[in-house]
Amino acid sequence: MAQREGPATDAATTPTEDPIMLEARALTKHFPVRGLRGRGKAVRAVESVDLTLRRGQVVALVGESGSGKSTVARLLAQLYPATSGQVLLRGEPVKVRFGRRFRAYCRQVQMIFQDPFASLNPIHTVRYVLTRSLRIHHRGLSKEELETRLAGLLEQVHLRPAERYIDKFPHELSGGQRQRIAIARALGARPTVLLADEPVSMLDVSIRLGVLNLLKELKEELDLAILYITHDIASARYFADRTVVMYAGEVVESGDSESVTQNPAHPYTQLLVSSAPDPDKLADAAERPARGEPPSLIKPPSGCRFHPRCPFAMDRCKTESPPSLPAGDGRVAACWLYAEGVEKPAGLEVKA
Amino acid sequence: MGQRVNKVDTAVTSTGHRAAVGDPVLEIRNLSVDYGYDDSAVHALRDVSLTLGVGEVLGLAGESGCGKSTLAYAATRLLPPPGVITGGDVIFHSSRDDRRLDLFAMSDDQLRASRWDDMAIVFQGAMNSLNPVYRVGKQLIDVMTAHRPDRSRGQHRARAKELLEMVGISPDRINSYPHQLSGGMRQRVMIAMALALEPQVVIMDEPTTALDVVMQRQIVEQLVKLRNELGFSVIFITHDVSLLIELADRIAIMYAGQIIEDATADDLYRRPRHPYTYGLLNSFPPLHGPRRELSGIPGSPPDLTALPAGCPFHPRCPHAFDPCDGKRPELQGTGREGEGHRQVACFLHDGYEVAVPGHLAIAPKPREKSS
Amino acid sequence: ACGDGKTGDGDGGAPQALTVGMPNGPLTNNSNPFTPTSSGNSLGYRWLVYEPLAQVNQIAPDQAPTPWLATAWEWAADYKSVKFTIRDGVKWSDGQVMTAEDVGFTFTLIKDNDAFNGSAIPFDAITVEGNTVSLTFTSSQFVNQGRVLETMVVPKHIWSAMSDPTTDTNQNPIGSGPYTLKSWTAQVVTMVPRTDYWGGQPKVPEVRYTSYNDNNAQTTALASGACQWSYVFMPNYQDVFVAKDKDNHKLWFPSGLGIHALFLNMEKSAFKHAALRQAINLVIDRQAIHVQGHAGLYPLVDSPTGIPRPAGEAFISDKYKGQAQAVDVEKAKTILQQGGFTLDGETLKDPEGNPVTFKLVDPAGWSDYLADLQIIADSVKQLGIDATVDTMTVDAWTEALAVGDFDASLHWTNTGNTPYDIYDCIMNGAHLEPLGKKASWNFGRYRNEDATKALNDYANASDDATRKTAMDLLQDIMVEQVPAIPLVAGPIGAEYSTKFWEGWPTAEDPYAMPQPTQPSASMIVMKLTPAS
Amino acid sequence: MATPTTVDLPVASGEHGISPKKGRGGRGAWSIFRNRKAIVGLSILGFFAIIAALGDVIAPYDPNKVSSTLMSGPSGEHWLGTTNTGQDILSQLIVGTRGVLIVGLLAGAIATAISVLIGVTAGFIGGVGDEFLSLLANVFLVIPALPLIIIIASQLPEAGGTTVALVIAFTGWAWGSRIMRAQTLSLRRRDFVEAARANGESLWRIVCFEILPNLTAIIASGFIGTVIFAVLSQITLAFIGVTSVSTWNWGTILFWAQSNQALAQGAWWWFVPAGLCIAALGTALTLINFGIDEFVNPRLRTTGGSAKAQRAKRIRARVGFTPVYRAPAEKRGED
Amino acid sequence: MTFLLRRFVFYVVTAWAAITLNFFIPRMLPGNPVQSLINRYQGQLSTDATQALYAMFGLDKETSVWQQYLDYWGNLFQGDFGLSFTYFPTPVAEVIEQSIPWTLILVGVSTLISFVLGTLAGVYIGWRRGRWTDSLLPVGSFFSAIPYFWLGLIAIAVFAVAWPVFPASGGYDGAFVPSWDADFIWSAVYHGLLPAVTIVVSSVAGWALGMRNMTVTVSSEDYVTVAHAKGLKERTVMFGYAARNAILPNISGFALSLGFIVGGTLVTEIVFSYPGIGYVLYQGVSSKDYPLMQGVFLIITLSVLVANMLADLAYAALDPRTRQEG
Ligand SMILES: Nc1ncnc2c1ncn2[C@@H]1O[C@H](COP(=O)(O)OP(=O)(O)OP(=O)(O)O)[C@@H](O)[C@H]1O
Ligand SMILES: Nc1ncnc2c1ncn2[C@@H]1O[C@H](COP(=O)(O)OP(=O)(O)OP(=O)(O)O)[C@@H](O)[C@H]1O
Ligand SMILES: [Mg+2]
Ligand SMILES: [Mg+2]
Ligand code: NI
Repeated sequence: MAQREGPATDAATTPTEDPIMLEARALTKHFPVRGLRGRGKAVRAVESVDLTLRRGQVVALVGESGSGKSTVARLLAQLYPATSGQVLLRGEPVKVRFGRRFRAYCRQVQMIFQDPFASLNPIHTVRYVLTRSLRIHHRGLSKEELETRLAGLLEQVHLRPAERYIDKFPHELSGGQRQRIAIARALGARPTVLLADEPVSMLDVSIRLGVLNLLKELKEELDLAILYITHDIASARYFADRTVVMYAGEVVESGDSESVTQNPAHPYTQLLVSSAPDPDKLADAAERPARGEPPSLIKPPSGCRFHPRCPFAMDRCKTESPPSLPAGDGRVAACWLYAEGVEKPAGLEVKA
Repeated sequence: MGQRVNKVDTAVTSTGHRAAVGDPVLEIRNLSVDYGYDDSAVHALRDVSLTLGVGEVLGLAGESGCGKSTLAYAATRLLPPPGVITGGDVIFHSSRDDRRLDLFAMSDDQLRASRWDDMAIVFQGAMNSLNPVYRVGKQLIDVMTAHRPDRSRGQHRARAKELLEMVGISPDRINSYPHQLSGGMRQRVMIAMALALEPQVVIMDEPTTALDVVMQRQIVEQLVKLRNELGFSVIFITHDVSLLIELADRIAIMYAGQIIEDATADDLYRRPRHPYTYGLLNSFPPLHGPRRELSGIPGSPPDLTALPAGCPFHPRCPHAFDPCDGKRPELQGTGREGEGHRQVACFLHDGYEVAVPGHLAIAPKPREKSS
Repeated sequence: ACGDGKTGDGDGGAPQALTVGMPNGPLTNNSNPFTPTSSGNSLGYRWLVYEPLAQVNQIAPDQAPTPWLATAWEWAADYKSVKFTIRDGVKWSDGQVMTAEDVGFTFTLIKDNDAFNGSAIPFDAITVEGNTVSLTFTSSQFVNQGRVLETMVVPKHIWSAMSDPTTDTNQNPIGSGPYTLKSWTAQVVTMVPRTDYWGGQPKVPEVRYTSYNDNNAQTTALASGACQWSYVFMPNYQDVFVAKDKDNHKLWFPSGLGIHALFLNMEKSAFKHAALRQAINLVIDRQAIHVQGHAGLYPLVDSPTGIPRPAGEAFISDKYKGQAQAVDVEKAKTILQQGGFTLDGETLKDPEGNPVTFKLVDPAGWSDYLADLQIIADSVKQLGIDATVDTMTVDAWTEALAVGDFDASLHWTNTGNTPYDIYDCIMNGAHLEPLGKKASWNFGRYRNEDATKALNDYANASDDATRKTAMDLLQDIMVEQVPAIPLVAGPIGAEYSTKFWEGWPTAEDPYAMPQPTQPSASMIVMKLTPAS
Repeated sequence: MATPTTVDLPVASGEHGISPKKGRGGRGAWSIFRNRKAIVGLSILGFFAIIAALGDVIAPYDPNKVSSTLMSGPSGEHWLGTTNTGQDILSQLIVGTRGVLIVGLLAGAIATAISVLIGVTAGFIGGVGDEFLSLLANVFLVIPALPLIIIIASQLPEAGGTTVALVIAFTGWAWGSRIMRAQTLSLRRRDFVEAARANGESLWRIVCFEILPNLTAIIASGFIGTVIFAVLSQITLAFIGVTSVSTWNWGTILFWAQSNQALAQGAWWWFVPAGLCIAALGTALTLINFGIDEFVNPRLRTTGGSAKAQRAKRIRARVGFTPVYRAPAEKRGED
Repeated sequence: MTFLLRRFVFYVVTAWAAITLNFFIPRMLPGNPVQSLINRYQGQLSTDATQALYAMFGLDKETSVWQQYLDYWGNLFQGDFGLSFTYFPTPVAEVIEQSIPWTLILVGVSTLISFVLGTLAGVYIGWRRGRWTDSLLPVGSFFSAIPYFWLGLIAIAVFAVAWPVFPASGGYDGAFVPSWDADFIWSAVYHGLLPAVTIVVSSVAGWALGMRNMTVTVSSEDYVTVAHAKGLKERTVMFGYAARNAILPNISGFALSLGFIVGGTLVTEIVFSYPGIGYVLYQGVSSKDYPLMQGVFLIITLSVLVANMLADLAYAALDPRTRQEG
C-alpha cells in the first residue's frame, strides 16, 4: 500500500510516530533527450515515487545503478525541477529553484555526495568550505562566533583537533576525512534532513564504517531525518530503519530494513539480495532466478518494468503496471504476485 | 635489446615434469616495485611473494592504494612509467608444455609471444580497456592473429563469436563498437578476450567494482563456470573481501605494499590471524545472520611515501606491542598443524610472549620453524 | 622566374630575346591600351603595339616632337585647334591599312568615353578630311599639346565592333606598332616583330615582358641579368645592380617636368610667414635627400625655381639660369631674424612669440618619402625648429592633404611638357579651397592673385612673349615666396643591360625617355642593335 | 557531443590516484614555477619585459635618428649595424620591444577576457545559449583570422597599436573560448559545483569562486596562446606594411628592411636580429605554455629530474615493458 | 547522424556569416580605390585621370545598402564577384581562378606534408617519451615560433641570393607558358620548393608538439596497456592503438586551425612573390580593391570551410563514436 494513502498505514508499521520532515508524492522526473533523433523522447528516470522521511529516522534507498536513486535525491534537494509530483517539507509543498527561497530550503535539506574526491573543490581549504556553509545560512556571524562554529563542526564530525584540519586542502586529507568535511559542510546549515547519496561507496572498506557510524551518531544527536542512498543492501540493513527498493525509476518495495533484506518480497529485491556477496552463503547457492540487463528508460517495458527479467512474470505483468500492494509485515511491494487471488509460485514465500 | 637475446636460454627453460593440480603455475618471489627512479621513489611493493597453483582462484584483497594493481601489473611487466621493478622474480611454469619462463629475463619479443598466450589480464578499468575506435570483433581477432597466425581469419572470427557466446553476449555483437555496449557487456568482452587463447593464468584486477551487484554476480558466476570448464588459474583482485570469500580458493591480504596474510578462504574468514584481516572482515555489515556490532579499523590507510617504521599497520593496530614499531614482521607460516601453507606477517604469531587476543589466538609457533 | 639560363645565353650568335620587367605583381590578360590597370599599360607593351601620333620627349621638352603616325601637325596660334597629317603606308598588324579615319575614330572614342580621357582634354569638333584630321578644343591646349600628340591610335574596324570598349580586355591587340602579341601568361607576355612594319624590320627577335611581384624580385632579376630593361626603385643601385656586371648594367634616371615637393600649410602654423619658408628651403640638405632618401635615383632639383634640369633648362629665366641652391644656415638665420623670428635659447619663436614646431606627415610605408622627412626634420633642428615625423594610412593622408589638415607633407606634382604643371599644382588659386573642403591641388592653400593670373596667362597666351613673361613671374614667385619646397624631380628612368642589346638612350644621347612604359618604348626597341 | 572537443584535461593535480608529493605545502599555482620549461620561458619573457620597460633609456640612439653611417654592418659604434638612412638597428630593436609586448599583452588580455566570458557562459548555461555561443566561436575559428585582420587593419584610418590589438583580440578569442567552454562543461558536471549549489551558493559565486579558479591554468594557457598569435599577427601586419610603420616594433624593422631590399644588399644584420627576437619571444611563450600544459595534465610531465636518475641506472622507461632494475648487491634489502 | 547534421548547420551558418561579413567590411571602412591607383603612379598618372577612373570603376552610382546586399547575393550565386579595380576590368573571379591553383598546390601540399610529417614525428617522439627525442621539444617550439615570412626571407637570402640554388620568386620560369608539359611542371615544382619547405619547416613542429602530447596522454590509456598485454607487435600498438586514438583530437584541431594556417601561408606567398591568392589579397589590400579583397577573402574562407568539412568527414570516419548517437 502506498504511503500516499495516508499516515494511517505508517502508523501501523511505526508506532513511534515521528513527525514527517520531508515527503515526496508521486514524484516524477523525465529528462528530455537532446538532439534531433530523440525529439519528443525522454529518459523516464523517476516515475511516480512516494517517499517519507521522518525525524530521527534513516530511510535507505537501494537499487541498481541507473535506477534513479540520485535523481530522487536531487529532486528532493530541489536541484532539479520535478516533471510532476510534489515535494513537501514539513507538510508544506515546496517548489524552489533559485534565490532566497532556495537558500531557505537548503537550510533545512542538505545533501552529501557520493564521491568526496569530487564533491570538494580542490582549490578551497576546509576553512573556506565550512565558512561558506556557515555564512550562507547564518548571516552576520562575528569572527569569533565563526571560529567557534567552525571548530564545533569539525568536532561534530570527529576531526579533532580542529586546527589540524581547518587549513588543509582536500588533497591533503584521506577519503574518509574528506567525506567528513562534506558532512560538516552539510551540517553547517543546521539541516533537519540530510540526503546522503551513496556517501560511502567511494570510500575504502575500512573507513566506510567510520563514516556510517558517524552519520548514525549525528542522526541520534541531532534528530536528523536521513535518506541513505546505496546499492549495498547489506549496509542498508546495518544503517537504515526503513528500506525502499527502486527499480528502473519506480519504487518496487518498501518496508523496515530488517524484513526487506532478510525476507524480500518483490522478485527484484530477491534478485538484489541474492546477488549480494555473502560469505556465509552456502557454496552451492541455487541458480539465481533472474538475469539480463536493466531496461532502457527511454522506452521502458510496458506493464511492470521488471517483467522482462522476472522469473515469475505473468501475462498481466506485461500490460498492467502493478500498484503498491501490501506484502505482509507492514511492507508494500509493487508486484502483481501480491494481488488478491494470485497463487504464489514456489520460492516466493515471504517468510514469517 | 640486443644484449637481452643472449639470455634466451635462462629465460625459458624446461622443467621436465608435467604439472598437476596444486603445482605452482605462477611464482612471484620477493617482488619489489618502485615508482620513480631516484631517491624519492615510492616503494610500492616490498618483497612480495605469492604462488598461484594450477587451477586455483587466488584472491588478493586490501585497501585502496595498498599495491594490488601494482602487483598485477608488475607481475606481467606492464607497469607504466615511472614504475620500475627493483627486485625479485616472476616465474611462470607452463603446465601444458613444460616451459619455465622467467618473466624478468625475457626479451621483448619473447615476452610479447608469451603474453596473453600464457597469462591474460583483465584490468581495473576494464571499461576503458577496449580501444574505442575498433569494433570489439577486431579487437578479439587481432590478439588471435598475433598469436595464432597459422589460422585463417574465418576461424578467428568463428572463435570470436564463440567466445562472446561463452560470456553470455549475443555473437552478433561482434560488430559493435565499445561505446555501443553497456559497462557489463564491455567487461564480459574483456573476459572473453582474456580467454581467447586459453591462457593458463588470468589476472583480474577489480573486474567488477564499477558494476552493481546484480551484474557483478552474473560475471562472477560466469567466471567460476568458465574456470571449471577450462581449468585456468585466476588471480582475482578486489577490495570486497566478502566476494572473495565466496569466490576464491585462497586469499592473500595486502597492506601497504606487503602481503600480510595468505590463507585459504575459509581459514581466513573463520580464523583470521592478522589484526588487519580481522578488522577488515569486521568492516562489512553482514547481509544475513545476526546483526553484530562492527568494529571496523580505526585510523586511516598509510601513506606509502611515509610509512611508519616497523610493522606498517602498528599505528592502527589495537594489539600493537613492543617490537611492532621497530621491526618489520615477515610473512611466515603460522606453524600450526592443519593450517597448511597459511602465512601471516604479525609478531603476535612470532613467538613473542604476549597474550594473543582470543579472536586471533593460535598456538605459538615453535621457534625452530622451518619452511 | 629568373636566372636559370633559359632566358640568358643563347646558342651561338642567334640574337637574344629582350626581357623587360616591371615590379607590378601578377596581372590579368588585358591589353586594352586605354585602361591604366591593363597589363599592356602596366608592363608597357601597349607601346609596341599602339603608336602615338608623335613622340614627345618629356626629358627634353624643348626638342621638337618626332613625327610618328602623324607626319605633320599644325596648331592654331591660340592652341584651340590642331590639324594632323597622317602618315601613309602604315598597316595594322592584321593587314588593313591605317587611315585618317582611324585617327578620327580614336579621338572620337576618347571624347565619348570619359574613362579614356585620362588627360581630360576638352575636345570639341573632330573632322577627318583625306589624310588629315582636324581637332578643335574648347580651351587653349598649349600646356597639353604634348598629351594630344601622344595620343595612340587604334584601328576603327576593331574598336567600333566592341560593345563596350572601356571594359573590353582586347586580348588580341591589333595595332600599328612594330610588334604583335604572341602569347600572354600571368608572368610573361611575349611580343614578336611584324614583318610589315612601316618603320622597318625590328632587330630584336622577341620581347618578353615579365611582371615581378615586387621591387625585390625585380631588382634580383636585373642583377642576375634575367631581366634587361626595367624601371624600378632600388636602394644602393651601385652595389645591388651595377656592380654585378659593371660593363653592361647601366641605369639612367633623367628627370621629367614633375617634382616632389614639401607642401607647407599656410593656413596653419607659422608657414604663413614667407621668411620661415625661405629659411627652411635654405637649410634642407637636398643632396642627402637625393642620396639617402632616393638612393640617388630621383634627380636632384637644385634650381631655386624648382624646375628640374636638364629637362626644364629652357624654361628657366635668365635671372636664375645656372644658379644652384646650397645649404646656407647662416643666411637662413638672417632671413628669420629679418622676418621677426627670434631664437629663444634653442627654440625658434615666430613673430607672435609661439615656438615653431610642426609635424611632417606622409603615408606609412612610403619609405623614400619618410626618409626625406627624417632628413628634413633633422635639418630644421639647426634653426631651432622642433619637427617630428608622423605617418598615416594612405587614405587618411590623402584626406588630410585635401582638406588641409596637416602642417607639412611631401607630395608629388603632375608631370607635363612645361613647368606649368609643377607651378599649377603648387600655387594655382583656381585649386584653392578653404580649410575643411577638399582641394585637388594647392594643398598648402597658397594665395597669390599674381601667380594665378600668370598661370592663366601662360596656358592661354597666343604668343611666346606673353608666355615667357608669365613663366618668369612664376619663377620669381617660387623663389621669393617659396609656396612649396621642391626636393627631387620625378624621374622617367630605367635600368638596362647592354650585354645583348645596344643603343639605349643615355645622358649623352637623350633621344627618348628610357622608361619601358613610356610611348617611346617602340622607338627605343627599333633603335636597339645586337651588342658587339 | 556537439563537435569533437579537445581533450578533457583533468582540472588540477592532487586527485585520486596521484599521490601528492610530501613536503609540497599547498598545491598553489606557483608550483608551475618549478617546471624547467616554464622557468626558461619566463626568464626570456622577463628579459624582454625589462627591455620593453626601459627601452627608451637603454637604447644607445634615437631609433629615428638618421646618421651618415649608412648601411653598415655591426660595429663597436652600432652593435647591430645601421639602416640605409643610418638609423641604429639595435636601438630600433630595443625600442620596438615595447610595442610588441604591449600589443601582444593587450590583445591577449582582451581576447582572453572575451573568451572567458563567452566560453564560460556557454559552458555554464548550456542549452540553446550554448549552441549559439559555440557556433559563434566556431565561426570565428574557421574564418581565417589573418586575412581578416589584414583587411580590417589595412582599411582602418588609424592602425596604431591599440587598434591593432583590438582587431587581433576581436578575431582571436575563439580558440580560447572553445577550450574554456569544454572545461567549464566538464567542471559544471563535477560534484563540487553541484555540492556548492546544494549548499545554497548563489550562481555568480559558483561561477566566480568554484569554477573560474579551476580554470586559471587554462585561462593562463589561453592567454599565452593568444599573445603568441597576437605578436605574430601584429608583426606580420607591420611587415606587410598595413599598420603604422612609424611606431617601432620588430615587424616594422623587418618592413623597412624588406622595402629597402636589405636582402639584396646582403644586410643580414637588418633582418636577422628582429626575426630571432620574434622567435625567441615565441619560444618563451610556447615554453611557458608547455609548463602550464604539464601542470594541468600530469601525464605530460616528463619525469623531470628523474631523467638523470634513469640514465644513471640505465633504465629505459616505457609503456608496456616495465624495466627491471636490480640494484648493486650492497644496496639491496636495505628497506 | 546528429554529428554530421550539426556540422552541416555549422557550415551553413559559417558560410553565411563569412559572406555577410565580407559584404560589410569594405562598406564599414573608409578608403578610395581611385586615389590609391593615383598614388601608385605618383605623378605619372595625371590627376585629371581621377574623373576618368571614377567613371571607369562605376563608383559614381549610388544604391541602398540593402539593395546592394541583395545584388551581392544574386551575383554571388552566379559566381560573379564583380570587377577588380586593380586589374580592371578583369572580373575578380578570373583573377582568383588564375591564382588559386598555385595556392592550392603550394599551401595544400605543404600543409598536408607538414601535418603528416609532424604527426608521424609527434607519434614517434611521444612514443619514445623520456628519451633524447624529448630534447627536440624546445627546438621544435623555437621553429614553430618563427614567423613564416621571416623564415622565407632567410631562405631567400641563403638559398636564392647568397647561394643561388633556388629561384627567389615566382611560380615558374618566365620562359614557359603554363601548360602540362614536363618542363613547365618541373619549373613550377622547382619554384615551389623553397616556399613549400619554408611552410613545412615552420609549421611541422606545431603538429609534432600537439601529436606528441596526445600520444603521451593516450599511451597511458588502459587500452594501450591492454594492447601490450595482448602481445601485439609494437608497431601495431603504436599505430593502431596509440596513434590511432591520439590523432582524433589532432584532426579536429587541424580542421579548426586551418584558418590560422592559411593566414600564415599567405604571407609566405607575399615574401616569395608567389602568384597565389595570398599575394593577390595583398595586392587588393594595398590598392583598396574591395571586390578583389572580398572575393579572395570569401574564397579563402570557403576553402577553409571545405577543408574543414573534409577533416570532419575524416574525423567521423575515424571515430565511430561520432557516427552513431542518441
Ligand atoms: N541530467 C540528466 N540528463 C539525462 N538523463 C539523466 C540525467 N541524470 C540522470 N539521468 C538518467 O536517469 C537515470 C537515473 O539516473 P540516477 O543517477 O538517478 O541513477 P542512480 O540510481 O543514482 O545510479 P547510480 O547508482 O549509478 O548512481 C539514468 O538512466 C540516467 O542516465
Ligand atoms: N605513478 C605513480 N607514482 C607514484 N606513486 C604511485 C603511482 N602509481 C601508483 N602509485 C602508488 O602506489 C601505490 C599502490 O597503487 P595501486 O594502484 O597498486 O593500489 P591498489 O591496491 O590497486 O588500489 P585500488 O584499490 O585503488 O586500485 C599507491 O599508494 C599509489 O599511490
Ligand atoms: Mg547515483
Ligand atoms: Mg588497483
Ligand atoms: Ni579505488
